[in-house]
Amino acid sequence: QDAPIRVGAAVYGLQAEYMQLWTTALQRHPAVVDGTVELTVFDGRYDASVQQGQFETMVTQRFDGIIFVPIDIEAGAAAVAVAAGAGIPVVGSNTRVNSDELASYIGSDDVLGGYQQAVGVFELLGGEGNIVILEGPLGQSAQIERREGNMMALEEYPGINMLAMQPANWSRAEALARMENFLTTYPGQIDGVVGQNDEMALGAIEALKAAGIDPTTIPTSGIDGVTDAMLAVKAGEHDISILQDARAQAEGALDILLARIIGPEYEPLGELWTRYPEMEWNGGMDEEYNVPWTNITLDNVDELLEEREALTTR
Amino acid sequence: MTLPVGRSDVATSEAAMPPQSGFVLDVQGVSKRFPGVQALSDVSLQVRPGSVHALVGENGAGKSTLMKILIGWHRRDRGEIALKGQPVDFHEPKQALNAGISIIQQELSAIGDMSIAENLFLGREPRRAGAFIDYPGMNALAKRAMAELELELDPWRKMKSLSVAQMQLVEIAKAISHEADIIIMDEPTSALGDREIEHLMASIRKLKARGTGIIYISHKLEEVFEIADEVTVLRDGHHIASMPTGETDRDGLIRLMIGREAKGFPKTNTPTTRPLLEVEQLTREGEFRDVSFTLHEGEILGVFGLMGAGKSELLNALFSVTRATSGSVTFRGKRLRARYPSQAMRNNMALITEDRKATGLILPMSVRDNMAISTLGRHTRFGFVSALGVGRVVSSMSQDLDVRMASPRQLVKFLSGGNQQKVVLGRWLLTKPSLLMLDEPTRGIDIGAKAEIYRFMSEFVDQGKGIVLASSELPEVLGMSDRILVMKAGRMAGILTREQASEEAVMQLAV
Amino acid sequence: MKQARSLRIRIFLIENGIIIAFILLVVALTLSSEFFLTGPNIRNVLRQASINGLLAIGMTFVILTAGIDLSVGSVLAFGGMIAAIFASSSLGEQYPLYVALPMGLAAGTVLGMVNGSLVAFFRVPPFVVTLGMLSIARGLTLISSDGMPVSRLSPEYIYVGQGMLAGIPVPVLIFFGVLGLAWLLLYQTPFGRYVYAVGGNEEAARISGVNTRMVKFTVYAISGCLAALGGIILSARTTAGLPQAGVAYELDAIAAVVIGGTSLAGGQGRLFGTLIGVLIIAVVNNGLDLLGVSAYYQLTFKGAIIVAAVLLDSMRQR
Amino acid sequence: MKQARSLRIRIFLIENGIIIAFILLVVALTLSSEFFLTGPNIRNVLRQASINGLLAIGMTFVILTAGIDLSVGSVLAFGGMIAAIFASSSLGEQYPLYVALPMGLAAGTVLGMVNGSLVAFFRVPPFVVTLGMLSIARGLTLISSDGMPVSRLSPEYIYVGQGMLAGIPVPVLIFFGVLGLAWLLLYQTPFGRYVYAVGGNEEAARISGVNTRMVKFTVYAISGCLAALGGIILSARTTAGLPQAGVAYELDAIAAVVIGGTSLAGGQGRLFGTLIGVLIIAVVNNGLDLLGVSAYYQLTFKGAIIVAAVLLDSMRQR
Ligand SMILES: Nc1ncnc2c1ncn2[C@@H]1O[C@H](COP(=O)(O)OP(=O)(O)OP(=O)(O)O)[C@@H](O)[C@H]1O
Ligand SMILES: Nc1ncnc2c1ncn2[C@@H]1O[C@H](COP(=O)(O)OP(=O)(O)OP(=O)(O)O)[C@@H](O)[C@H]1O
Ligand SMILES: [Mg+2]
Ligand SMILES: [Mg+2]
Repeated sequence: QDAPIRVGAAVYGLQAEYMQLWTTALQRHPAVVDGTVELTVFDGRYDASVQQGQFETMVTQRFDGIIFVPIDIEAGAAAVAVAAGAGIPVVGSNTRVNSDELASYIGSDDVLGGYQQAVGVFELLGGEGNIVILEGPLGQSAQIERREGNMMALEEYPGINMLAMQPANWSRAEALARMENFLTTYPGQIDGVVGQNDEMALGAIEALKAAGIDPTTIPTSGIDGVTDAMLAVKAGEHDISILQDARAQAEGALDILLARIIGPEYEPLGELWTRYPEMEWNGGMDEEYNVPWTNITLDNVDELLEEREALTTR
Repeated sequence: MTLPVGRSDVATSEAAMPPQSGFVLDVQGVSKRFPGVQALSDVSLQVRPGSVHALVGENGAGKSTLMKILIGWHRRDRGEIALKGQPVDFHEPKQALNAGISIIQQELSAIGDMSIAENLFLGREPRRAGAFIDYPGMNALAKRAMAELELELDPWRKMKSLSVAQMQLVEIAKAISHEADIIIMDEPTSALGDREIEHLMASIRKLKARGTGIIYISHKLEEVFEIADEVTVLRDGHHIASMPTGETDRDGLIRLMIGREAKGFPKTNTPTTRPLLEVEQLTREGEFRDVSFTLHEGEILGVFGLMGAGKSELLNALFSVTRATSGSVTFRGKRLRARYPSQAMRNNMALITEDRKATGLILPMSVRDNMAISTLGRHTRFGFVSALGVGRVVSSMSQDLDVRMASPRQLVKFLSGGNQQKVVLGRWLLTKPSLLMLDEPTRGIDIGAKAEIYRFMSEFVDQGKGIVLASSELPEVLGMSDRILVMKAGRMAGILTREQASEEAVMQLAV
Repeated sequence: MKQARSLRIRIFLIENGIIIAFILLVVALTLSSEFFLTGPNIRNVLRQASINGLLAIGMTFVILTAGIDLSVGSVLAFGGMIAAIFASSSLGEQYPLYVALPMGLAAGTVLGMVNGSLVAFFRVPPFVVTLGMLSIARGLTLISSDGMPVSRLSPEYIYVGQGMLAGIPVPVLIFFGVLGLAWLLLYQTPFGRYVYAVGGNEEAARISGVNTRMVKFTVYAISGCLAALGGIILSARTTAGLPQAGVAYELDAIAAVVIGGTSLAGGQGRLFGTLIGVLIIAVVNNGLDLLGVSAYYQLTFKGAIIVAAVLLDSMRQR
Repeated sequence: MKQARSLRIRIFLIENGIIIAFILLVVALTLSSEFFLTGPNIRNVLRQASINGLLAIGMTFVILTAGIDLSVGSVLAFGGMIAAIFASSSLGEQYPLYVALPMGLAAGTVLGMVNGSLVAFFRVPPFVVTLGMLSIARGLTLISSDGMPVSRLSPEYIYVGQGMLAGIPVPVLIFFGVLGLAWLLLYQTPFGRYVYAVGGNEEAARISGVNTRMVKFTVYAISGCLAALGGIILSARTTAGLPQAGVAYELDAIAAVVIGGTSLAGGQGRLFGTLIGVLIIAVVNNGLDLLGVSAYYQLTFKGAIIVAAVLLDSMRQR
C-alpha cells in the first residue's frame, strides 16, 4: 500500500456555517474516506497573515498539495507563491486568488452572485422601489465582489433606489440592529433587502418581524444557502437564497488537485461532475471551473434540505 | 443596637477559661526569614491582659514583621504563639480577628473610595433583614466609635477626603471598636498632633481598664513612658530585653535599642540676613491664605500648626505640586514662575512629602532607582545612564543615611517604614538642593536616625542653604528652628523667633 | 434645605459628568433626526443596549475588584448555544423554558467560576485567565454546535428575545431587572462593599477580615452568568444559537464601564455610570445609522464621539 | 563565585518563571512533531512572531506606564495601508522605499501621538482613548483605500516582508533590531526609568521632577510607530495593504506582555518577559497547526495552554 497523499486545506475561517459545510464535504470525499488522501484542515482565523503562516507550515511539512480558500484575493497571492516556490500544487476554491501560480480554481463567481441576488429582488419589486443593502466586512474579497455585482444590477434598474448600504459583517445579530435602525430612518419606505449573505438577510427578516412588518411582503435575498435560509425560504419569509454549492466546491477542488498530483489517469470521484453536466472535467486540467449558482426556491427547497440533512448528520 | 464584634462567641468566653499563664498573649521563640534578610530570630513576647506592652527598636528591627505574624499575614518559620493559653496558628487575618486580635497598621490602609463608616465596619457590617447593610445604624455606630477619640466627622464622608491624621484616627477607632482582647498599635501616633495623641492615650487607659492587652509600637519614647507598663526591645531581629517600664529610663532604652547614646538637637547654624526665599501673600483658595515670610540663607524655618492647619498645603504650593491662586514667591532674588515640580527642582528646591507611600516612593522600584530617579540626568554618557555612577552615589548616600537593606536592588516596598523614609530623603539630597522643604521628615524614624537627620539639617544650613520644616512634633520644631511660623486654619497666626518660642507661646498661637 | 439639594445635584453632576455628555448627545441627535426621540426608536435603542448592558453590569463588578473579563463575548455565545440546544430539537425534543434557561445560565456560570477560581485561588492575572477563556469558550461553543447555527427554537424561548410586556421589550425588562438587583447587591449588601474594598485596597480588606478570594471568585461567576443571560437573549432575538455570536463584545462591555467613570484600577466607580456608558454606545450606533452616515465615516465618528464624551467629562472634573 | 552565579540563575528563573513554561512547551512540541525543531520551522515561527512582537514591544512601554493601547491593530492597518499606497502605483507612481516607509511610520506615529496627547494632556482614560482610536484608525484605513486592498507593490517594498538576509527573514531581523533598541531605551536611559516610575507611582514621579506627561505622550507615540512598522511588514508579507489587516491584534499583543509577567497595573515587568510571551503565543499557534489539531479543539487548547503556562509561573512564585 502506498503512503497516503497528504493534502492541506487552508480555509479562511471555520466559525461560520458555510466553511463548516465545505470542510465536512471535503472530509467526506471518497478519496479521504478510503485513506488515499490524508487531509489536514487549517483554520485561517479570518486573517491573511495567519494563512500565510500556515502555508509556510505546510511547506515545512512537505504536503503533497494544497487547497486554498483565501480571505483576501490579493494577499492570497503571496501565500500561493510560497507553495509554488516549493513545487507544491495549489488549487483555489470558493474565493479567488490573484495569482498566476495557482494550479486551478473552482468556485462560484461572486460578482455574478451579487448581480443575481440583486436582480432577483429587483424583479420581485417589478423594477420599482427602495432597497437597502447589508454588506460583509469592508475590504474582504467576497464583500468587494458581491458589491460590484449589486452595483451592476442597480445600474441596470434605474427604477430601484438604494436608501442605505452598511456593513453587518456577515452577522445575523449585527444585521438585525442595522435593519432596526433602517426601519426607523425610512419608515414605510423600504421595499426590499439585499443581504450579501444569508445570515444578514435572516437578521433583516427578524427586524421586519419585530417592527410588525410581514416578511412575506418584503422581498429579501441572500447568498450561501445556509440551512436556516432554506427553512426561511420554505416558510415563505425569505425570497431568494442563492446556493453556493459548498460540497461541489470542496469535492471538485480535491478532484482537481489529485489530478495534478496523480496525473491524467485520475478519475474524479466528486458527485458534482454528474450534478452539473455543464461543468466539464477535461482531465482536471482547466484553469478555472465555475460552479453554477442555484436559486433556492419553493420548488427545490425540500430536496436541497434533504441533501443538507445528509451532509450535516454525523 | 450593640456594637458588632468581629469574632465568634466561643472565642470571647474568656471568663470560662482564664489564661493559666496570666498572659493573654505568649510568643515564644519566633523566627522569620525573608529572601536575603533574617527579619526575626528567636523572639519572645508576653502580654498581660489590661496592660500596655511597648515594643521598641530601630527601623528594620522586626517590629512590624512580628505583628504581621501575630495577625496571620506572614507565616512564621519557627516558634510558638499562645493566645489566652491556647496555641494558635493563623494563616488568614480573619482568623486572628475572630480570635480577638485587631491591629492598627503602620502604613495607612484606608479604602479611599468608601465612607468612614464603611471603612470602620468593613467585614462586620450591621445588617437589616439579614442581607442588607443597615446604613443608619452603621453611621450611628461609626459616630459613636469616633467619639471615643473625640473625632467628629461625618460618617458618610469618603475616606480619601480626609487628611492623613484623620485617616489615622479612623483606623485607630476601627481597631478599638473590634473590642478585641489584643490590640496591636503599630506607630499609631506618627501622623498625629499632640491633641489627638492625648485622646488616644485616654482611650488606651479606658481599654486597659476593660482588660484589653495592648502592644504599642512607637519611636516616641515619651509615649512609651507615659502609657506602657512593660517594654520589649528588639534589635536586628533579636530579642534584647523585656522589663517593666519603671525599671528603666529614656537613656537606658536608647542604649538597648541602638547600643550607644543619642544626641539631642545638634543646632550649630547661624542664619545670615541674605534672603533665600521670599513669600508674599501666598494664597491657595480653600487651603491657606495670605502667607508671607522670608527665609534667609543658613536658616531653618519651622512651620507649626495643629492637624489640618494647612502646613502640607503650603509646602505643596511652594514646590508647585499644586498652584497657588495668588501671591508671589521669590527665590534668590528671582520671581519664581514654576508650574510643575520638575521646574521647582531645577531651581534647586526639594520637597519631602508627608505621605511617603502615596507621594514619595515608587513602591515597585528598587531602592537604587528610587534614590536616583531625580538625578539620572546627571549620570548619563551619550544619553545612556552610567550604572556605575548611579550605583556609587546611591551606595554612599545609603551609607550616610544608614539605610538598612539587603542590597540597593531590593524593592523599596520591602523596606521597613523608617528605612523607606530615608530613601526619600536620600533622593532629594542627591539633587543637592539649596532649599529643602521637609513635611514631617522624622515620621516613623527611629531615635538614632532622627538624630542623624537633625545633625544633617544643621550641616545643610551651615553651607548657606535653607530649610523649611513643617512638623506637628513641637519639640522637634522648637529644637531645630531659628524661627517658627505658626499656622491656624489656613492662616498665619504669627512668626516667633527662637528666643520668643516656647511651648506655651507656640500653642497659644496655634489653638 | 433647598440650597442643600442644589448642591447635591451639582455634586452629582460633577461626579457623573458623563451624564452631561450623554444629554448633549441626545439633544444633538434629537435636533438632527426627527426619528431619534420617538417611542419605537427608543425601544430599539434600549433593546439593542440590553445585551451589552447585561455584560457591562457583570463587567462592572469585575472591574471594581481591579479585574477584567475578556471572555464575556465567548461565554455569551456558549451560554446562548447551550440554552438554544435545549430549546431546539437538537437533543431529540424541545425542552421547556424552565430547563433551557437554567442550563444556559449554568453553562455561563460554570465558565465564570473557572475564571474566578484561577484568578482568586491560583492568582493567575485576570487578563490571562479570561483571554484564555475567550478562546476556550469559543472552542466549546463550536464543538457543542459543530459550527452550525442551532435554530428551530421553541416559541416560548423566542419570546425571551422578541416578546413585549406592557409595551416594553422583554430584553429591556430583563436588563432593568438585573440592573436593579445588581444595584441592591452592590450598594445595599456587605458583599457590594467587599467588592469595592477588594479593588480599593486588597491588603486592607483582607486584614479587615474580608474573604477577598471569595469576593473575586464570585464577581467572575456573576459576570459569566450575566454573559450567558445576554447570550440567551441574543439567540432568542436572532432565533438561533449562533457559533460566532458575541465576537469582540468584550470591548463594548468594558468601554461602557470605563466611559461610565469606573477605573480599571479598581475600587472606584458606579453602576449608574455604567448605565450611561451603555446608553452612549447604543445611542451613537443608532444615531449614526439614523443620520445615514456612510460606513467608512461611521467608524471614524463613532470613535471620535466616544472619546469626546469622556474628554468632556474629564475636562469638567478639573 | 560559582555559587553566586547559580544563585543568580535561580533568581533569574524565579523572576522569569514563564521561561520554564516556554521550555516545557518547546520540549513537548519537539517530541510530538518531527518538524517542530527544524531550521525552516523555526524561521517560520519567528517570522510569524515578528509582527506581534513589534506590537508587543510598544505595548510593553505603554503598559509599564499603567496605560493600554487597544488601537494597535487598526494603527497597524493604517500605517501599512499608507505605506502600501506610496509603494504601489495608486498615486500615479511607485515611490521608492525611502519615501514609502517613512510615510507609513509617520502615519502610525501621528495616530500614536494623538492617543498620547489625549491620555497625557487631557487625562482621558487610556482605554477609552485607544478604543476610540481603534475605530477611528480603521475608518481612516477604509477611507484612504476606499475599502479595497492596495496591491502591486514595488519589489523592494515586498522585500521588507519576504526577503532574507544571511538566511534570516528580514522581518525577524527588524524585530530583533527593534527589540535591541527598546532594551537600550528601557534599561539604559533615564527615559526608561521614568517609564517605570510613572507606572509605579505617577504622583511620586511627578513630585520627583519627572515630566510624567511627556513620558506618557512618548510611549503612545512609540506604540503607534511600532504598530505602523508591523503594518508595513504585514503588507509587504502579504503583498497588499489590506483594509481588514490587524483586526483583534491588540489582544495578542497585550497577551504577550501580560504572559511575560508585566503587570497591567504598571511599573512592573520586563521586556525579556514580553519576548517569551510573544514566542509562547507563536509556538502554540504553530505547534497546534503542525500537530494537525482540528480548528475547534485548537481554540480550546490554545486558551488552556496559555493559562497553564502562566499558572505554572504563578505557582512557582509562591
Ligand atoms: N515582605 C518582605 N519581604 C522582604 N523583606 C521584608 C519584608 N517585610 C519586611 N522585610 C524586612 O524585614 C526587616 C524588618 O522589617 P520591619 O518592617 O519588621 O521593621 P520595623 O521594626 O517595623 O521597622 P520600622 O520602625 O522602620 O517600621 C527589614 O529589614 C525589612 O526590610
Ligand atoms: N485630599 C483632601 N481632600 C479634601 N480635603 C483635604 C484633603 N487633604 C486634606 N484636606 C483638608 O485640608 C486641610 C489641611 O490638611 P492637612 O491636615 O494635611 O494639613 P496640615 O496642616 O498639613 O496638617 P498635618 O500635616 O498635621 O496633617 C484640612 O482641613 C483637611 O481636612
Ligand atoms: Mg514597622
Ligand atoms: Mg500635613
